[in-house]
Amino acid sequence: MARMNMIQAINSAMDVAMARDPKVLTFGEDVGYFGGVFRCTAGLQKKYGATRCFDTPIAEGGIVAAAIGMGVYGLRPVVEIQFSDYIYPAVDQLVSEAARLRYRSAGGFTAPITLRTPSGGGIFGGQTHSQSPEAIFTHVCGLTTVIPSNPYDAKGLLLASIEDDDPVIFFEPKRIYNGPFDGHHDRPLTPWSKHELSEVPEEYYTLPLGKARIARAGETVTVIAYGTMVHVCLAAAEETGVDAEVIDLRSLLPLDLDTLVESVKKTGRCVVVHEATKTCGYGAELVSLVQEHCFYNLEAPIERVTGWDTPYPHAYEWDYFPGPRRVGLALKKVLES
Amino acid sequence: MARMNMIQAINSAMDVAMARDPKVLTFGEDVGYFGGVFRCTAGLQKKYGATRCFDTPIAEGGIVAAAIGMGVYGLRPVVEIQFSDYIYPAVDQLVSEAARLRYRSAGGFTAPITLRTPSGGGIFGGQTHSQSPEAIFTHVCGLTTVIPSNPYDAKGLLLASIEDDDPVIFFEPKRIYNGPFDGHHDRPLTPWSKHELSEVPEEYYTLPLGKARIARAGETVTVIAYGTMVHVCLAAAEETGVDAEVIDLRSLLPLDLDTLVESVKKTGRCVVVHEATKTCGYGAELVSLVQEHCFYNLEAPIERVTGWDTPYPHAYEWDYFPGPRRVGLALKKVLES
Amino acid sequence: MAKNKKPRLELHIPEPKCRPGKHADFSGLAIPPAGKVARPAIDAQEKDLRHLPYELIRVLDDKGKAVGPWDPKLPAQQLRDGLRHMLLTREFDERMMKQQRQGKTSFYIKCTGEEAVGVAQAMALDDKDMLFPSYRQQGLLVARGCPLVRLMNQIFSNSQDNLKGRQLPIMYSEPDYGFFSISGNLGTQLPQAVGWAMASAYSGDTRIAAGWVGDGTTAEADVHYALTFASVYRAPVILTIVNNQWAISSFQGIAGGEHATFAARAMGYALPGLRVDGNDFLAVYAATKWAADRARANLGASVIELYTYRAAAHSSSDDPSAYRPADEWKNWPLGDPIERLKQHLISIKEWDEKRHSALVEELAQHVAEQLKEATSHGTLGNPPPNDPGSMFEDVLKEMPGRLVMQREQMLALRKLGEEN
Amino acid sequence: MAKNKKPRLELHIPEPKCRPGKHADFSGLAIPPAGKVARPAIDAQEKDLRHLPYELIRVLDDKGKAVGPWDPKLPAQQLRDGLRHMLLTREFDERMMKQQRQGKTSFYIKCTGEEAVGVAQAMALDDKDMLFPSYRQQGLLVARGCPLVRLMNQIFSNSQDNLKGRQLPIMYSEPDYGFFSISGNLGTQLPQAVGWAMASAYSGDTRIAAGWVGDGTTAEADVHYALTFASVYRAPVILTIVNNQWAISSFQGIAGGEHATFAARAMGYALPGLRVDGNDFLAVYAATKWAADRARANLGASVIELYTYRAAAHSSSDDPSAYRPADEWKNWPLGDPIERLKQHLISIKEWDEKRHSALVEELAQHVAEQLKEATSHGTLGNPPPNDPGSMFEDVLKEMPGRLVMQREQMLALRKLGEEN
Ligand SMILES: Cc1ncc(C[n+]2csc(CCOP(=O)(O)OP(=O)(O)O)c2C)c(N)n1
Ligand SMILES: Cc1ncc(C[n+]2csc(CCOP(=O)(O)OP(=O)(O)O)c2C)c(N)n1
Ligand SMILES: [Mg+2]
Ligand SMILES: [Mg+2]
Repeated sequence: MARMNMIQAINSAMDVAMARDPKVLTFGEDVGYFGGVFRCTAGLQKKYGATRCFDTPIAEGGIVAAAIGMGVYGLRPVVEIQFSDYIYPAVDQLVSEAARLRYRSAGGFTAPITLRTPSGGGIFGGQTHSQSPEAIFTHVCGLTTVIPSNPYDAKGLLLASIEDDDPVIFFEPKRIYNGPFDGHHDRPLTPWSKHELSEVPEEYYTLPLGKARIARAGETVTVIAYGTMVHVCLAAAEETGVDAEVIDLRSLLPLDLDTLVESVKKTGRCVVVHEATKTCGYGAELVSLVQEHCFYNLEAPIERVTGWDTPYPHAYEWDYFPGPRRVGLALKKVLES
Repeated sequence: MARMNMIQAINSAMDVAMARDPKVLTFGEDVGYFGGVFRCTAGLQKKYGATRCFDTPIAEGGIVAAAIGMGVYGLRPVVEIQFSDYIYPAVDQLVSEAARLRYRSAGGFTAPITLRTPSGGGIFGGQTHSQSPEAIFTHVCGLTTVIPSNPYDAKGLLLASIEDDDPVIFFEPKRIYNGPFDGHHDRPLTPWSKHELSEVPEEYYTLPLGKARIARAGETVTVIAYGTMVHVCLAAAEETGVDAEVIDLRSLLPLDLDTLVESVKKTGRCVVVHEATKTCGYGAELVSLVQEHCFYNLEAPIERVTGWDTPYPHAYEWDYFPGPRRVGLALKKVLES
Repeated sequence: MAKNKKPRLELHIPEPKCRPGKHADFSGLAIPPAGKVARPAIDAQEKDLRHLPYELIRVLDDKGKAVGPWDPKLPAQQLRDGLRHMLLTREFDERMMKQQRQGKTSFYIKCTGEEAVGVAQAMALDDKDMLFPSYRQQGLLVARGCPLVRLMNQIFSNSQDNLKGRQLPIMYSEPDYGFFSISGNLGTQLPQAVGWAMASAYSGDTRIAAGWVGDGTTAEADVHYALTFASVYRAPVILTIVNNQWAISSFQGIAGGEHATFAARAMGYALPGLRVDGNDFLAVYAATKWAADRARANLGASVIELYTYRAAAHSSSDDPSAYRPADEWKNWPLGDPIERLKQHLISIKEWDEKRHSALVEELAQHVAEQLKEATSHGTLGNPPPNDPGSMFEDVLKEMPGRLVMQREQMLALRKLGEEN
Repeated sequence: MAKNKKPRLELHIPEPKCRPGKHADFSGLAIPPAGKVARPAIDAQEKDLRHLPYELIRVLDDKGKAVGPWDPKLPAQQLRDGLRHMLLTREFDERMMKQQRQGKTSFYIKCTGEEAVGVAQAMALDDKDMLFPSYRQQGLLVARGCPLVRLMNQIFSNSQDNLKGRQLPIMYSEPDYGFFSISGNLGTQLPQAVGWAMASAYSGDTRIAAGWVGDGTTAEADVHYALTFASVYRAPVILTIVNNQWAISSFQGIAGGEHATFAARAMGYALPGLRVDGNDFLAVYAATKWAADRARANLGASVIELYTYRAAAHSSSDDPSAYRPADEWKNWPLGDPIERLKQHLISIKEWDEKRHSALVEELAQHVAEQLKEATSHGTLGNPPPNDPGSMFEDVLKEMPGRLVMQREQMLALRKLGEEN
């Protein structure tokens, strides 16, 4: 066991995967000698050689296409897209190819690739370093979508993603790379080392994809969140004193529907939280499923707390970011209605 | 007034727009001399010259990028993406550029472009000629999304889209180009000429974006649909004898929420129908909004009838396509629960 | 600041020389004589290859003689095999297009006039090399001996279709023949071929990859990605651009071919760009072999432009008489690859008309038999495919819960339908 | 099938000559002498321009003398203006990076060592020509006389920021100066520049467009789209590739520059590809002028590779000592564009050290004053921006209903926050 932040946990997962399986290699913009702009691949080129960890041309579509070809050959490439805001040039290869290959070839060819990419805001990165585009991919059958909220999960889920025989998009909420940011930007960030989930085994382990985590057990309202928002929701529960059950999805697809339904059947109330823009965000699917499966248990309309339907505005970051106060008000609202 | 099918109505809209405004031009793959693989731009090159209607390289991203540059200059380009299944290479230019330009330049630069593209299945086109990717774009603020269900709307909405000062994605349900297909693939298709909404003025007119149409007034359940599915839903209502109120959205964004809410408050029941895959489809947003605004009026869970969460399977087209029987069963289900 | 008087600017829209109504006119087209292009060593320096994109590698002259340094000097039996494969490919196309016309399937694409592309290139490669084709290289499968009935079953989406009725006809996927799943999205396979080749090199393997796109497709991003990655990582891959002059209704000028050759694209990435007479079986074979030897020697990727002509309609959905002169192919200066190889074989006394018509007869027979067998397994919708549940398989390796539910719904619906 | 014995394949990963710890070594780099490249007529045939991508257009020799056919023979006053703009750009960069270090803003990007790019190219174009830059051509705005305080206000996201605090610092948008909104997404502006140029030609206008990307960005699809459309439609546009050797931590070999020049990309599209000493003010000016004259004469687009060196860190978030030798710039054979133009002016007796230090002094003064004014309008978060409602404007021309509702929610929340 060691204390790791998210970056170290992800780096450790890559290290373990590459040590275990020579078919695992990693590449992307600045990931080689430099080790990635967020340092997640630091040291890997030195340890495993340039052919297993290298820089690529700045062509996200080409990176994913090359990975697919390698996957078809039988390798397990892990690619990094430097910011998820830059994933769009790769959408065609992800949607038309990676997601469809197994199906259209009736299993004859597959693309067991993993795409890692930092997502989310809170770092004053403006509209092209802050986006949360997960909902574009959860609409596409054939893709698995994972978003960890802490170092322990990050390592276990990344190793599971790499072992998965289908394409996985692994979003890394960059705001919590160094600590469990709860939305209180005006307070000093508590480092991961003070958080129990920074206890990470140095060796190999995996967590199943599709199994949610109850981040906080509660009785009066179910809060569904993922990534950075898990910590924001926990803070909101503390600060409002609402006995909320906070569920950390861990993976959006596969979705742990049973855990959600069970919780909402118990609480009768539900708040869905994400950082991405509201309209057609993943929250819309969650709301739809909950009302479909818990209609007769619901005592109030399901609330969505999300980023506003605008690009991420640089100077107004904290008016945009869904913080604990906004979540807290939603908790009260669903309890009062 | 003349009788027009969808293709003729779209062609007429382009003709009127180009005759009225020299700033309007159109281009895309095979749209020039040939007039488009679905003939929607037939005759325009002959009439307006090659610089106003021309073929482009096969580069959807380049087509949209060039259109944005022209829009910045002050023109009003209308581009065709041959099939919406091929829109993905243009996603970056649409999402990162067209949708964001007005915002990031604080109104200094804008992209008043219109993108026309045939969508939807029912033509045995297999998985790359049948897709309905609208939900990828409705998640992106800054884009307007239009889908007509008949010739009269198609012309009025397309002219309104071209005049709109922001980017518009105009989906053309290819299955109803030639007639109001209601899902009964085993019966002969009734041509548009037999349908009242094929009465289309030859001259200029527009329909407002964001105003839904009550395709069938009813009392017992609200059915929300768009494009081809409007006709499927009407057939389902007829055949089940359920007094459904069928709403044709016409545009997904802007959304005519008032009309939906008013209807559901009246009926207390709601079925949402689209051809796109279910998970994170536009139906999820509709369900979320309806439960948010009509929670206390709902007497049954909102049902979604959609394409299955698989690619479009060539030989099993009619097991995939959401036909009147599936919609009919959903109508009964929401009435019985 | 510059103060020169300025003319009004004008927008240039490329137009082909002839449209329907006019007669085809290739007079502008300079076709250099066969045998004139030098054949560089495979390890020649890039700067010594920069002339190649502007030449046209040709081996067969107008009399059918094989001339010049690119003559691969193939044994007669291999030439006869090539002729057989090309004839079989053409016969197969004819028969299957007829099937489509008769409503036995929804879609078909011919490669008429381009048979040398798939056939000669497959023969110049090793059987274990991996192929990432577009939809117009059925000749690759024919040359590799894939039974036609397999292809027909896929075209008919029948009970024996190895793709379970999921794919549009002719979008074959044949792992056992080293033939990658054809994508309906243009160009995507080219950078995948490069990735596969990188993986082969990464693994210390000896197999190389080959990918194909058409002239029109060169405008897609994926082609640029493929060239960039192939160059940067010196990938053992052959990237072929089949310039058949047309992209549906757009002539190659719309793809950038009005003033440049497609082979010239290679130079921007320091790759060899071979421009080849695509209707010359020997030239196509020799150029592909040169590129393959280069890749196998760890010297990296090559680009090959095969200059040919799309004799057929784009697909069963297309009617070229709407946009090009009817007599274009007749006047195409590079002729018919089958006729030219036949003429060559006869000129070297390894073939004659009698054997030729016998072969044509035999192949027609063979296709008819294969068709009979395929048809016995059904044609599109007749009988209706009987395993709709399979529609939900292979989305992911394990079927996720939501698809299990959806499958149940769908099967229940079907039952209901049958009851009514 | 081929049966030659096959060596194991190997994957090649390009590596720069030197990494931290080592001393910079440019010995391998062949820098041709100034004045040696012929200057073709603007209407020269494409085939007569194919040598250009492999040469290096240079005017200033090592002694600061202007030599050869590319010497634009500019009046001394224009040279002094150029020197002033370059010095101002550098001083501006220094001061603003300091502001970032002091926490007055979140981000900054310098163009140190590349000042000739923006400044000389802006001066070679007309004021009404439209510019589609990347984030490293602030020299364009300086040369066009955009008040620095405007740029500073944007960098500080303060109350006078013309972008209303919405954009990352330095992502300027200046319509009045013909300067397009900088995108955080690499390369997207290049095909847009081509579209703008097509629109200008479509409209019979006389204005041309110019677009910029870096060496690393050439791998993006948009660059291929730009080259394709510019070639096909003969768009009046200048496409500049600023090869400053680095893309964050990746050397240009990772972008395809190990064996090819970026100017050579042009040949695949039958466009002229000029490779130019990017630290030579006169050469940059002359090449840009040549391309502009060509575009204005309806002869179409040109590609210019400006060969330079990124002397600064990639951005305020980057520390190059982690991936390249500290002394690379010092040893960069093409030197410093400012020093070289200064040396030239002095050598022709149009400048001297006294005037130079006076100018440096004056510009420092000017920047300080502008900074004082900008700061008086606030710096990032200080005071906090006071119009959060504006966050919902300009998503669309008219604010849609859902945004009106969201704005109310947000403002209510804020009020609540102030109450607590
Ligand atoms: C991404 C994408 N865009 C458009 C299409 C529609 N389309 C299918 S084939 C074709 C023309 C391709 O021409 P070319 O590359 O020259 O190949 P050829 O058909 O001549 O063999 C087009 C535009 C597609 N399939 N995929
Ligand atoms: C589409 C996209 N991918 C990745 C990035 C991240 N990124 C920003 S700058 C940069 C390097 C660009 O290098 P180059 O094109 O050489 O320009 P330079 O910084 O040297 O001027 C990268 C990878 C981005 N902004 N956009
Ligand atoms: Mg073609
Ligand atoms: Mg650079």
